[in-house]
Amino acid sequence: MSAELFSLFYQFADVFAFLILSAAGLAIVFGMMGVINMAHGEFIMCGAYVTVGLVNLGVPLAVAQILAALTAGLIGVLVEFLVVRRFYKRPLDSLLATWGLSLIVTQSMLLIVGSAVRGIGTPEGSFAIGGYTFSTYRLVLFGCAVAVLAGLYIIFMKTRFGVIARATMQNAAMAKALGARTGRIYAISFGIGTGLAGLCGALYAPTMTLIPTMGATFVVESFVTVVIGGANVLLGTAPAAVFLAMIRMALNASYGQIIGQIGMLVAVILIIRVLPEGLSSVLVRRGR
Amino acid sequence: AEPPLKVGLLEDVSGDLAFMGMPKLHGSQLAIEEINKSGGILGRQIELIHLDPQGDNARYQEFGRRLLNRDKVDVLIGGITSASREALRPIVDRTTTPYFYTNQYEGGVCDASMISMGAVPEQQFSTLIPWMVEKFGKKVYVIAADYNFGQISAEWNRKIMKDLGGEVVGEEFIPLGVSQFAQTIQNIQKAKPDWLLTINVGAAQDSFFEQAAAANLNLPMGSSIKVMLGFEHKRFKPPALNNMHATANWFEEIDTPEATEFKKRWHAKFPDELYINDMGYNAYNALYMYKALVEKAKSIKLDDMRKVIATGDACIDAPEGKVCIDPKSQHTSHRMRLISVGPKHEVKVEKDYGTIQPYWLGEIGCDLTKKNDKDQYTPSHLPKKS
Amino acid sequence: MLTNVSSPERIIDVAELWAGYGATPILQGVNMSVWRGEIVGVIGRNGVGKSTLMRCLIGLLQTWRGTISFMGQDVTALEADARARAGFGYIPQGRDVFPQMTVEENLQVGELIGGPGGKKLPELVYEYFPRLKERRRQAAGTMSGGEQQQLAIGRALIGNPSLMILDEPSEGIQPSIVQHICEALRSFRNELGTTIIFVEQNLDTILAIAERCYIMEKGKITRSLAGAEVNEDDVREQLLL
Amino acid sequence: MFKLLEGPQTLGRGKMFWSCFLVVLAGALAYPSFADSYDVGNFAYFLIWIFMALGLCLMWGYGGMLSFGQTLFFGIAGYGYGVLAINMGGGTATIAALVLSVVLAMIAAGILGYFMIWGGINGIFFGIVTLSATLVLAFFLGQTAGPEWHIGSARLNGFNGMKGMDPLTVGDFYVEGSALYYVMVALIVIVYLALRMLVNSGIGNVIVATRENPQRAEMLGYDVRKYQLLTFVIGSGLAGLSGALYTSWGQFITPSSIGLPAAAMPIVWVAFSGRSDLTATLVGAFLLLFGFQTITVYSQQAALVLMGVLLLATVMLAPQGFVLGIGKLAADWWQARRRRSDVAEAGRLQPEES
Amino acid sequence: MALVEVKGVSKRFGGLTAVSGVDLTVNAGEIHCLIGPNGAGKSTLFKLIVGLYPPTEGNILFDTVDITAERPYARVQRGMSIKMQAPSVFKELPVRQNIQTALQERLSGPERIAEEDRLLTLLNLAADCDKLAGALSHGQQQWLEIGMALALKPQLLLLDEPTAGMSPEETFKTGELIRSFNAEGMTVLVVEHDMAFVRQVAQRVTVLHLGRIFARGTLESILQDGKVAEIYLGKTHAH
Ligand SMILES: Nc1ncnc2c1ncn2[C@@H]1O[C@H](COP(=O)(O)OP(=O)(O)OP(=O)(O)O)[C@@H](O)[C@H]1O
Ligand SMILES: Nc1ncnc2c1ncn2[C@@H]1O[C@H](COP(=O)(O)OP(=O)(O)OP(=O)(O)O)[C@@H](O)[C@H]1O
Ligand SMILES: NC(N)=O
Ligand SMILES: [Mg+2]
Ligand SMILES: [Mg+2]
Repeated sequence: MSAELFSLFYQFADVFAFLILSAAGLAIVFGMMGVINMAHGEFIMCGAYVTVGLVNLGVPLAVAQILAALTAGLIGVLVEFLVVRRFYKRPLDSLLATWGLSLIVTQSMLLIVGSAVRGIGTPEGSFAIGGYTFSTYRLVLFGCAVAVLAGLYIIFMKTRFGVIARATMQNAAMAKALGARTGRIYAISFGIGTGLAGLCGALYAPTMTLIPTMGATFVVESFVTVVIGGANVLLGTAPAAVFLAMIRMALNASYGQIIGQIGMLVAVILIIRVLPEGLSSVLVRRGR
Repeated sequence: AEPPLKVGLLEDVSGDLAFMGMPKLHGSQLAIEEINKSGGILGRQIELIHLDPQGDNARYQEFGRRLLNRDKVDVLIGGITSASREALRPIVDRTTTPYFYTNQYEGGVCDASMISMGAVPEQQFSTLIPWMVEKFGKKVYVIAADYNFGQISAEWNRKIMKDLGGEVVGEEFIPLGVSQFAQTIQNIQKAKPDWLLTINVGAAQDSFFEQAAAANLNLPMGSSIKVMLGFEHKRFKPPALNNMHATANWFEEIDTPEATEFKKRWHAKFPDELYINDMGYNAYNALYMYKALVEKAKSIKLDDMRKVIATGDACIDAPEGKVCIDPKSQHTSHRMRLISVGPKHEVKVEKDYGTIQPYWLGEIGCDLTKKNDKDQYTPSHLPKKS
Repeated sequence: MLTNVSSPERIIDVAELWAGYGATPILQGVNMSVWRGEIVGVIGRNGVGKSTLMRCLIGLLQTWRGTISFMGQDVTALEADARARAGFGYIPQGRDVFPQMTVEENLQVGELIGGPGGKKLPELVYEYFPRLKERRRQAAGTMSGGEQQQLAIGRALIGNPSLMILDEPSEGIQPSIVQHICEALRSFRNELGTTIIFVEQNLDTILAIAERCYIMEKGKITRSLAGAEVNEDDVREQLLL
Repeated sequence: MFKLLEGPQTLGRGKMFWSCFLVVLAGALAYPSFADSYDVGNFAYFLIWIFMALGLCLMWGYGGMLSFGQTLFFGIAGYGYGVLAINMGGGTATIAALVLSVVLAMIAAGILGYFMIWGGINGIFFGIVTLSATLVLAFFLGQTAGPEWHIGSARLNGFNGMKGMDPLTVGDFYVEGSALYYVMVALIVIVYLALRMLVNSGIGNVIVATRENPQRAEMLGYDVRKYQLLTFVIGSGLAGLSGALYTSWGQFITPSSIGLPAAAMPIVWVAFSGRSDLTATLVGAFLLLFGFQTITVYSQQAALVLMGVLLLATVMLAPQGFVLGIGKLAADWWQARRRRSDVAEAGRLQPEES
Repeated sequence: MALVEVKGVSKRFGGLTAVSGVDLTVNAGEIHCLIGPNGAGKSTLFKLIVGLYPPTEGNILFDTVDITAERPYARVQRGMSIKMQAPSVFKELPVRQNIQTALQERLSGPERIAEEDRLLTLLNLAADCDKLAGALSHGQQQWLEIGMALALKPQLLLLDEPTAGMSPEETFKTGELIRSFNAEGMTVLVVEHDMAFVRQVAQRVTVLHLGRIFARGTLESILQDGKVAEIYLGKTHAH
């Protein structure tokens, strides 16, 4: 019985981690900054490729993963500087720009790195409970997801940078007129977002097949999670992921993956219909 | 000199399937180079026109038309997924141009314009499944991609398992693009099968192997597409593919003299090729088969070529051995081998089945020498008895 | 007349300023100077370019021609944020609070970015605008119009700027608080030496605090009223145009 | 009535514009007489997609509703055409199948639109709901490979796609090649002009007003939901028209025409062209379809890179969209030239600003 | 004769009661001023009347019909229109089209154009009629918004701080404008902080404080009221 219970938790944690890790970066870039980043998946891919590349060079996995996240973050800063900063006032064009970027990046990777990259294998081994064996690494992923959520909350709600960053994203001109270095803040925030995307790729790299288009597997889930989280992404993303993870897990377990997938999307439609402003709208108490 | 023969080739070398499409392009290029060097077909050189549909069915349609109607190619080759093949067939059917499909697939297409070069279920499953049952036991769990190929393959498995008195203890269909398998792994453990039939498709779904290994699932696996097609044993870190079994007409690990000679030529031309997969290999054969048909028919007309096929004597000596086109179904006979993958991903040929005919379509009533059905049949969708 | 040699008491010097939107010029050669510790009003009809001038002063709108000097330094090329850090405070027309942030966080933004103001300032702001203290945790976007205006003023005050630029600070505010704000601005100037430039339509406010007035017409400063000229009749006459 | 062909909602007016329009139209009509028959067919194929782009332009550019669901209705009508054409037995019945399948798509749009708009869904939520709905349909159809999935005698046939329907047929005559081309040109002209009239009418005013500020529009006494629903149904119906025509053209449709990345394509076309104008969308979508195909034919593996560069360069250099950008450049140039000659004439009469 | 009756209306936002048990009657043909401190609930009450918020409690009657459950557009069609506190014009549309959108249900063809021109002149926007509304100055946007409300020719005109950002002269003109419309039979309910304006137009005044009716009567009586001076007017006006 406790084995069943644990496995229930394990499955939930697994889906939850996937949703949070793939959505965290987008929560900032799209949810807060308003950039419809169609290249989100490519930053994830970048994190995965850098991780695998570094591990193949002999760098320990954890170090490689951190370096990969940093690389994705730095590339993000560069992309922000070269491309994205022109689009804060026209988010719908950011869609086109980042989509173009995504095409360029995936295909260039294919041409440069080749179509298939050899995997590096999952660390941490497995453990058994009841009749089931589980991969320990999946719990590591869950831990990382929780840590990422906590980290985001602290950075954006509790630090000086966070307050100014949120102000900038709500009204850049006004923030600037109050002295905020909005250009720098945008670049850093975008970098944090893409860095988190890179982290997602880095964390999943050992468990997945690497191809240049691998980012696509994450994209729908991440957008959906961020959007139903609602306007206040820092409050909304976690409950959104919990909600979707529960639905997905329950349907996957009872009816299989296809119903899990369709059911999750139907749930998204229904949630938005019931709460047209997203989940955070009920969480943010108005007034005191 | 006569103008060259135009070969129209549609292979995805961009997009999700690029890693499989690339060897297919290479196989065609190698064959054409060889044939041109040795004098061409009926003395005519071959001109290759390759377009990249990028894995998009609409592009297959556009480019199919372009090759057939504008470039007026003499033969059309290509397509990876069954959907891309189905996108092309209505277009090809309205011309008199032959079309070669060079993949193994779920079988069942009965169409006079199409010649299938790959292996089909009766060649792959009726060898693999009995072997797996005998070796590992009667209980199988199936994970399959949730589309025609996966579903029809699963149907074949059900049919064969029933004949063998085995039991399908679970069947799970996975939507294309899904990459997370924790639940599946647990479902498998719950069902306690003796072995797994893995007909998951695409890079995302391939993540299953790594995740199953990480969870220490440790079950024997069988497949009709792993190793020879997606070369997962080269792409994953051992031992993710340990204990995988597959049957096919081609593995790069086959080391007969003919095969070795062929591999040498290939790698000389494409030194970076990670693996010569069966699709690439079949694509190579397709051109030789085309050459054989044209030369025997002394004509590049489909009708004349089909007359040759009808004689049952449309054969070539391929690296796997001699292969022939079955007159009724226009599918190809193959020398089938069963391999196993070891813990270090070493591949061992477990069994050589000799030549197996693509008999199923003929048995259920497809006879292209008499009637062009233009349909695709499955065990649960059989031709109407007329 | 182009002068870069402004005396140190002159906190702001605008010379032959041209600016506009797209290709349309709005400001067409504005000249003005403000001395340290002055409270100067800018008045004029709707659409003459008062807000445009304020946006140029803070740097949110690029100047086409002419110069803006701040304490003798040419700041024309500085971006708004740099000017803010140099001591400009700005209260825009239409409030522009950060709608999804709480009142407290809105104030924090002003506080965090602004110059060193000492710990008293937040308390001072709450003292002047007790409503803000009451509603510390309310999302600014859901506040009433007047409450938002109070917040916008508080947010600028809290950064302790040496120059405050206010665009119609009394708009939408109840009369008693307008008086309050006037007193507050005066005491700020008296205690902290803050220089204040404000745009205003409200006659009472102008009369209450302006020590000097610039009259604006069609993108130019056409007159200035000094000292005793800032009386009801003269101002009214100017606003009548 | 015809006054509505011009108005504040559409760029391009006056003699100059309509002369260009007629020249282009004449060129289009004459094209088959000197072009290769394949190219004519290929152009007809491009035109098939334009309806979907125009529909999205109406919804997104004018109505402010970013629908990711164009492929949903494309798919419903595309499959609908297949099912109807197969079951009604081909021949002239295919015309009825075409009409009915578009009606079907519009009914579906009415239902989904009612559900969304009356539920107060807007902005990005609108996009996500329509995207989810599209993906649901794609996933659902993807697993209908089994023979049990059929409607009448039409097998849905899962991922491999539905086949076996007749193309548009009149009597024994298949509407293909240049016949199809002329039908497409005629349809495009009708739809384009009708949409121009719609957006320049009072209804169009309310549609754009709703985009700008739905609350204000409602405060003027308009039930904005009805206008949004109307926009959504028309826009989706046009996507349906594309879908039905596409199925008829290739006698084939698969779920991948419905799922990602197909769903993103209309958005790319419209964004590239300039979503705020019908003419820009018409021209831009055509150019982009043509451009992408050409790039793909001639540059092999570099094609996707080039396509990406093209899009990126467009948004960076021409913020309002490629066609609008070019159009504006041309207009500026024209005006600058005129102004220069004006100035030259007026010379020193120009009063010096004091 | 009551045109609008607000009966026991309350509105709560979470823990905050913005409007609390308000009873208010606006008679047909009068100009009624609503004043009160910032945050008193004036704008909220307006939004309740036009239907942008559903009331937490209470009913609203228009012309004796209970409209509490009606959507805003239906109420507008019954004959009310509003100028909101923050200008909410169609920013990306030309000024003229803003007016046109408001007019087109009532008039068409050349009549509409003539009326557009008349209004634009009245609002001092004739020269700017091809500009995008978002490119108007703040005050001009207020004017435009008033114009759009007037264009509907409502029975009841709701004006939320119409003169904010206007100079004394313009405020005076606005007052005269409102009076002239009122003379033609339009009922006006207006929120203002400008006492000069209130004095100019108001026939009756209601003071709202903390969501409740605090006082009502003529302006003179209100100005005499020491409590109103304390909560709202401050020193200057408390003569
Ligand atoms: N964003 C803009 N784009 C284009 N033109 C603008 C913009 N903002 C203002 N204008 C124009 O500039 C002129 C001056 O506007 P500004 O806002 O400076 O006026 P103002 O004097 O502050 O008026 P008000 O008293 O109404 O606030 C106006 O004619 C207005 O139409
Ligand atoms: N959506 C909301 N959520 C929470 N509180 C709100 C909301 N809208 C208004 N309030 C609060 O309700 C109170 C009344 O607001 P309202 O806008 O009606 O005031 P007002 O009388 O119009 O004030 P002003 O004169 O400043 O415009 C205010 O304290 C405001 O903060
Ligand atoms: N033919 C296949 N593998 O789809
Ligand atoms: Mg102004
Ligand atoms: Mg108010």
